[in-house]
Amino acid sequence: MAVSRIRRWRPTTPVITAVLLAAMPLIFISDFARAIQLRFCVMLLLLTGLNFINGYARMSSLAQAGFYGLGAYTAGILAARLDVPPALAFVAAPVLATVAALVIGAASLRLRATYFTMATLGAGYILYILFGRMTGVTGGPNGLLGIPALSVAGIEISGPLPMYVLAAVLALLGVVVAYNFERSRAGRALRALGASEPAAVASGVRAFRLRLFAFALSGCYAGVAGALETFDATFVSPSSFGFLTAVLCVVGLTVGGAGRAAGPLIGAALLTALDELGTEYAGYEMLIVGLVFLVVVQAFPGGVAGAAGARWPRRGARPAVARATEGSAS
Amino acid sequence: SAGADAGADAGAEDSAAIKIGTLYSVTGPAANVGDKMRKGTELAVEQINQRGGIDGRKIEWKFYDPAGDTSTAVTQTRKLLTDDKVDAIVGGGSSSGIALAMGQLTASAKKLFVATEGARAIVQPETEHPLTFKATFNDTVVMQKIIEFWKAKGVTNVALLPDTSGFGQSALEVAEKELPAAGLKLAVASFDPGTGDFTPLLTKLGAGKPQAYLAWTTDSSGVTFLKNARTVVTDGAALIQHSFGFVDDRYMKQAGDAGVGTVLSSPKLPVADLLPDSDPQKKTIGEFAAAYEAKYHEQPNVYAGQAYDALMLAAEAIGKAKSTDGPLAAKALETLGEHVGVTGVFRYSAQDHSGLGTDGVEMIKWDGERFVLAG
Amino acid sequence: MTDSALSVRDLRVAHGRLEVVHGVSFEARGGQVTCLLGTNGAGKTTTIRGLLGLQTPRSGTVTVGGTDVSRHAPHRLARLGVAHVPEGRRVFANLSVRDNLRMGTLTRTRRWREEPGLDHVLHTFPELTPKLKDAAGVLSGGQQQMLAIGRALMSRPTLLILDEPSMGLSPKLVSRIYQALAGLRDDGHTILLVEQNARLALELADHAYVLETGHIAESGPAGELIASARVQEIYLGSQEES
Amino acid sequence: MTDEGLVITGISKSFGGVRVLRDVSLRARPGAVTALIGPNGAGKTTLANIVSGFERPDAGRIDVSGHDLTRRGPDRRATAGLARTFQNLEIFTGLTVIDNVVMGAYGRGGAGLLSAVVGLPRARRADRRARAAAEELLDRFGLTALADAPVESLPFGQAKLVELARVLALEPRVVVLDEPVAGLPAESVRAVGEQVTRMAGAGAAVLLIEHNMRLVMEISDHIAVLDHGELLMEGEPAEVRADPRVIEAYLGPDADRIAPRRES
Amino acid sequence: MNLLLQVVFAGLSVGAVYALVAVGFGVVANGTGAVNFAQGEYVMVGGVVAGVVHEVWHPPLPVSVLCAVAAGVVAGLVTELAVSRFSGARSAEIITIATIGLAVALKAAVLLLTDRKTYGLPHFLGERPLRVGGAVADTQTLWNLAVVFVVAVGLSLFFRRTRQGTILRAAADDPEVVTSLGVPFHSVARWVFVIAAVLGALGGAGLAPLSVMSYESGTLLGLKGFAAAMLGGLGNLYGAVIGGLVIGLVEAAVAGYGSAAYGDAVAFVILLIILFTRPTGLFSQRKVVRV
Ligand SMILES: Nc1ncnc2c1ncn2[C@@H]1O[C@H](COP(=O)(O)OP(=O)(O)OP(=O)(O)O)[C@@H](O)[C@H]1O
Ligand SMILES: Nc1ncnc2c1ncn2[C@@H]1O[C@H](COP(=O)(O)OP(=O)(O)OP(=O)(O)O)[C@@H](O)[C@H]1O
Ligand SMILES: [Mg+2]
Ligand SMILES: [Mg+2]
Repeated sequence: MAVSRIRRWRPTTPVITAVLLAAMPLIFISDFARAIQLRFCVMLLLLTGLNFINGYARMSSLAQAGFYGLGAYTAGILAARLDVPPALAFVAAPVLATVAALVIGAASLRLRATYFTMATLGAGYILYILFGRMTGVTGGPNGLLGIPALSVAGIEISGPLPMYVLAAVLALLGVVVAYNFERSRAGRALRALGASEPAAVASGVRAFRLRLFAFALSGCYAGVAGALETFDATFVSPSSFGFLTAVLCVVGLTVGGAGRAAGPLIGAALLTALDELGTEYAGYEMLIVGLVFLVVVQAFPGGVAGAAGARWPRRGARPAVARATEGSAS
Repeated sequence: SAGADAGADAGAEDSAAIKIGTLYSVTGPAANVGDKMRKGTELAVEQINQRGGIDGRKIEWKFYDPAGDTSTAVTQTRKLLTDDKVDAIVGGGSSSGIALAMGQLTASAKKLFVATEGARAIVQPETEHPLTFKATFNDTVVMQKIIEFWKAKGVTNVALLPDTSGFGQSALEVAEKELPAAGLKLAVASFDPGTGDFTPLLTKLGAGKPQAYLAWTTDSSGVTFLKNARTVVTDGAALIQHSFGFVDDRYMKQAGDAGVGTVLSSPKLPVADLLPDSDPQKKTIGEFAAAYEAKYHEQPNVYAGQAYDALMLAAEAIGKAKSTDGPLAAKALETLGEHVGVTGVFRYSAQDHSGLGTDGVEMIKWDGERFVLAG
Repeated sequence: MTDSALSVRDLRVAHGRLEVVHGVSFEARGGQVTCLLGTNGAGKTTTIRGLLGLQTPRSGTVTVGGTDVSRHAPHRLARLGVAHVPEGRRVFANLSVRDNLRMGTLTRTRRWREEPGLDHVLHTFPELTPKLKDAAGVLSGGQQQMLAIGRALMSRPTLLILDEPSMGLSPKLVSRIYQALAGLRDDGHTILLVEQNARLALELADHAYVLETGHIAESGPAGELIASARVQEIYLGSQEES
Repeated sequence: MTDEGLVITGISKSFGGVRVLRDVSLRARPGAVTALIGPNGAGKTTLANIVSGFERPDAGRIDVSGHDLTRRGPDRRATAGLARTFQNLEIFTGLTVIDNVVMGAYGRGGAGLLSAVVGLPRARRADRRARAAAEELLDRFGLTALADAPVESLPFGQAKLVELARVLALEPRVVVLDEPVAGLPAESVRAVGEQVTRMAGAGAAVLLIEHNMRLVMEISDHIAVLDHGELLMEGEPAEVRADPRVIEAYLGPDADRIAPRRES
Repeated sequence: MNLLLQVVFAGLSVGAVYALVAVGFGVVANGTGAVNFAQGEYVMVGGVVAGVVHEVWHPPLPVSVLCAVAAGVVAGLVTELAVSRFSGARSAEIITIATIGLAVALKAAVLLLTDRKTYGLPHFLGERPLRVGGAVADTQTLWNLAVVFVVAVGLSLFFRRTRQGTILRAAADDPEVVTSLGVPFHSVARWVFVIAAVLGALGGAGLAPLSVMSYESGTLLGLKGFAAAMLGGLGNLYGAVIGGLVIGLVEAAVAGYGSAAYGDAVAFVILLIILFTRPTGLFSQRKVVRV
């Protein structure tokens, strides 16, 4: 029985992202709005990267803040201290973050569940300590100053709008790659691995290699996010890459919807909004954030994206089940 | 063009409020410090507005809390500059790292920035930071005062325990330069904020038989340092010292008996009533402390004082320049002459954007009840 | 005693927004074996979970021994003497076999060392005796199924609800379990049995219901249902003659 | 070289001093269904785990089509054409039914990681082929209508069919099935039985672990009986069925009711 | 002075607190399978409450400590309400994530209530330290170590031998089945979190004489306690104690013989080294997984 699978067109995450990234600067036009929008792009990159490992592979990494910092410091140190052309420094950031993810992943991805989480937390924390202590290289606790403006082929990319455009392009690229990956053979295998390791392995999935790839991708995204942050703020300080940031990434992704394409988008929007909220109600907002988060994770175990997905189930799913059972009974 | 803008400002917005933005970390690891700073600045704003403002223009105060995070602070500074359109920024997030990052933004926006954080790099070299000032002692100045004190006491061999924050590490940098130059023998052991036990550190340092142990931190682990020093340091004559970051009677009381006799380098605030009447700051400090206690029902500390000073200085500069234009206000500060503040007597110049000399630093001692002058 | 030990009226249960049990009514008479048949996905497990409160029903009334338990949490049903052998064994993998069995006595005694009924269960399933100290997770599938049944028996339930108890058991064990169930029934216990192995179940049962896509499609004394053509075809696979 | 199917030689395994398998040798020929039966806890699943590489034997070797796979991991065994189902249903929750089946073909290769991420046409083509093959399989199992349903919303029985379809997607040369019809109604048992016969008909060597004697008697060509980790006997279904040792250890006195003689 | 001995004493002193936090992690892991990110905050709550009571009312010391324990009970009940009662959430993952929210909220609440103040306590057994072989040992350390050992032994027996302990372990495997055996999940969660929070609060009260406590004190302790728990093997309470002491000792050794500037990283470096050689910690009970 050939069932026609006519599907209503639904906007995909890359399309929504593109529209959002293009519309935001048109709607909110102040320089400050641009800064917020850039931060949104940075968050989006961080969470989209984290989604590979925490979402699709269902392993909880707390190393994202460490890779983010590594990207930021790589770009900053190369450009400010070693006079590497800024564009090159920008590219070096994800490269180094990826290499670090490969090394850390090679060691820690053989661990199970909580032990993996612990190892990534440890690795991230050690990176954080190094940022603050290697004063000669990183500028120490006070941070790294004197980062030049980004320029590509002689054209300077600085100021709110050009930086935003760069960030938006990179974020969109990141979302598209993630989207392709999710629907690819490898992405499917990664999700399968997260669902049932024995069955995936018995189907021929090289579990370790695939997870390592996902972890490296998460590091790479964090590296890009770090480089963006560095050239935007023209300053790097260890305070942004600690445990709190690591946890916020996980929280953002979880609330947004881990393992769903729309999860990072929602999560990044929430984190950016939270940043904004937190500026004026010192203390109280943390209380509220904590409580709201407590409620949200329990009310929507699949995150906001998951809740939305449950309200509007995939077309076909419900009638199909009913049809099939009726069919077999009659 | 800057001058033209300023003219337009002065003409058109004469009666409009002057907007001043502030960042202090009232949550996060330095919350204790940030909270006192916020109160100090808030008090200054209130007093100025009660007096009728600056040249009849009230201050409209914008306050944000970066919670110790630099990238949040950068975003908030941008918000102050481009969204809230503040005329000047006072207070650098209660952390030197944040103040450094903010300085870059205020500089490119050409706004006056008076920081309340310690690191010298915030204002030095002054040629590169024409619009940035700070209302705190340079640690070089404090260190000089401490060296003088040690010399007077015949101390030649000292141990320094800086914490690993920017505050401690900056002092370490100064000490490594200045102490050997002054002929002092120095041993160093850094520690992390939150350290739960100093006995190994103190035992290790004790092997060199130092005559003074100087901790440099704002973190509450300084209390543990005092308690441990009391039991581990067997040389009864050795000095147990803290920097100005630890001048807080609450901390001292929590150290109990172990706190008694601790020597601290400090602005004059905690010992103001013990100062001779001739002291130029005595009156200012007295009035400030009275107003602060009336408003907040607690003793002010040095952080509240410097944050109060910072706003007062910014206000005075704007008042004198009769403009909120950054370069003009900066010029005004540099040519202000003397400003008697709570923290010290400020004498800014084009070459010195810290403005405080050793005359503002006192060596004080905790006697178990209160701070007294250390002879 | 043939009064209804369990009665379910108009039970509706959903998974999320998808209702899969659409108003099911049936009863299990005291001291009898009542059997619930149905193809895969008919909603048997969902019905059981709904009546036990493991999944909150949309509507419906459930009474156990005359008490309305419709809104009761599952642990309160347990305290009323209802025991459940869940679909898919669900033994406590990290507990020893012995501790798994003791967990069945929670409603029966507060003394942990007493283990009333242990001998009886080990008599039914001697295979478990050498495994008492092992973690339940290392047991074979069939051993775990025995353990799950044993755990339920430990509470000496007045109403025993079994969701596919014969799954994964060797033929020899299946007949042993059915003998045990018959013994329980003869001792006056009430049994509600969900089973794929319709032939066996109908042989044991007094009364049976057939569930199809969330509705009761047929019901009657077990002997009559065995003869029903529809049951013959779907549940007994009878077209190849047994 | 002729295809030898699955050859299990001298496998032994103990857990913490307890012997679970003792020198078990067994063969599953291509094109035939070899059933492995035995009491609960006899070691059948353990043997299946050793064959598919999830557990390491203490001694012995595993050959598939003449290749020694004893030292390979389970993923490599899949690539070599060995597929299995699990006693405790293992499906990919969060994936659709069709994606579950497509996953089964993973071990047969496809586009590389990078070309997939960039979305190269080569990767898309490969994906489309895999999907087409999976659709065919779903059709064979009567699951077409459910193709796009999330697999966790399926009732147990259909989920087991999906698992079976996933195994077939690998186009395996050796299939190990651990209790494929446990919990299925008679009607589905028949359907699974047909598929298993067809699998063998297509040339695969099938090792079937099952307690459903109706099915075993009906579709297997050869039966091995494992008891307490040792091979009790092997032979034709009728032979095994009548063996008093098998009746004593496994079938029980009521065996007639549960597993009617095939010839009846 | 004897540096080696001093290092050992300091290591035990700090390690005892890590150990107590680690045991708390073990309790929650044993009872729910979750990682409790609020564990460090219980320590903070205990320390701050004991300190506040002491400062405001000056009662006899045991009263302050009892108040800390009471605060622990309350914190545990609040946790149970927050992470299980509200939604009946029973998956370990959800509880884990929910405790992050709780930790943030607890910390913020204490910040607001105490206005960021720091609090301390006098030593339980007198301020005068013991001098042993040229080193000084704090009497408070002895107290803390004693508490840790008593607690670890007691709780291990509780989990292995008692009815309630077994129920909790069963709930970590399959909470729903525990419910249908007659014990509601919230009762399990209540036991688990009250025990864990009381442990934390005891740790906080025991720590307050050594180093002052404020709303900030919990986070880092929580992280290191977590590291200690994993080092010993999550769920093994003796392992947790050893993990805590190992981390404390190595940190002290690094402070005494190396540079304390990297002290905070040390706990994690040891942990990583151990995990890479023993993937489930030093003494983990093997979790049973069969396919
Ligand atoms: N967790 C779930 N989420 C969504 N749908 C579900 C879920 N569990 C079951 N269903 C659906 O509910 C219906 C009834 O399932 P249920 O498990 O109650 O059937 P059953 O009669 O017990 O079947 P089986 O014989 O396979 O055990 C099925 O259509 C199934 O697809
Ligand atoms: N990891 C392990 N540790 C200890 N014992 C084990 C382990 N795995 C299996 N066993 C034991 O080995 C024996 C064989 O188990 P196995 O699962 O292979 O049996 P089986 O033949 O598949 O039984 P069933 O028909 O019930 O599924 C059982 O007694 C079991 O307890
Ligand atoms: Mg069912
Ligand atoms: Mg088996």
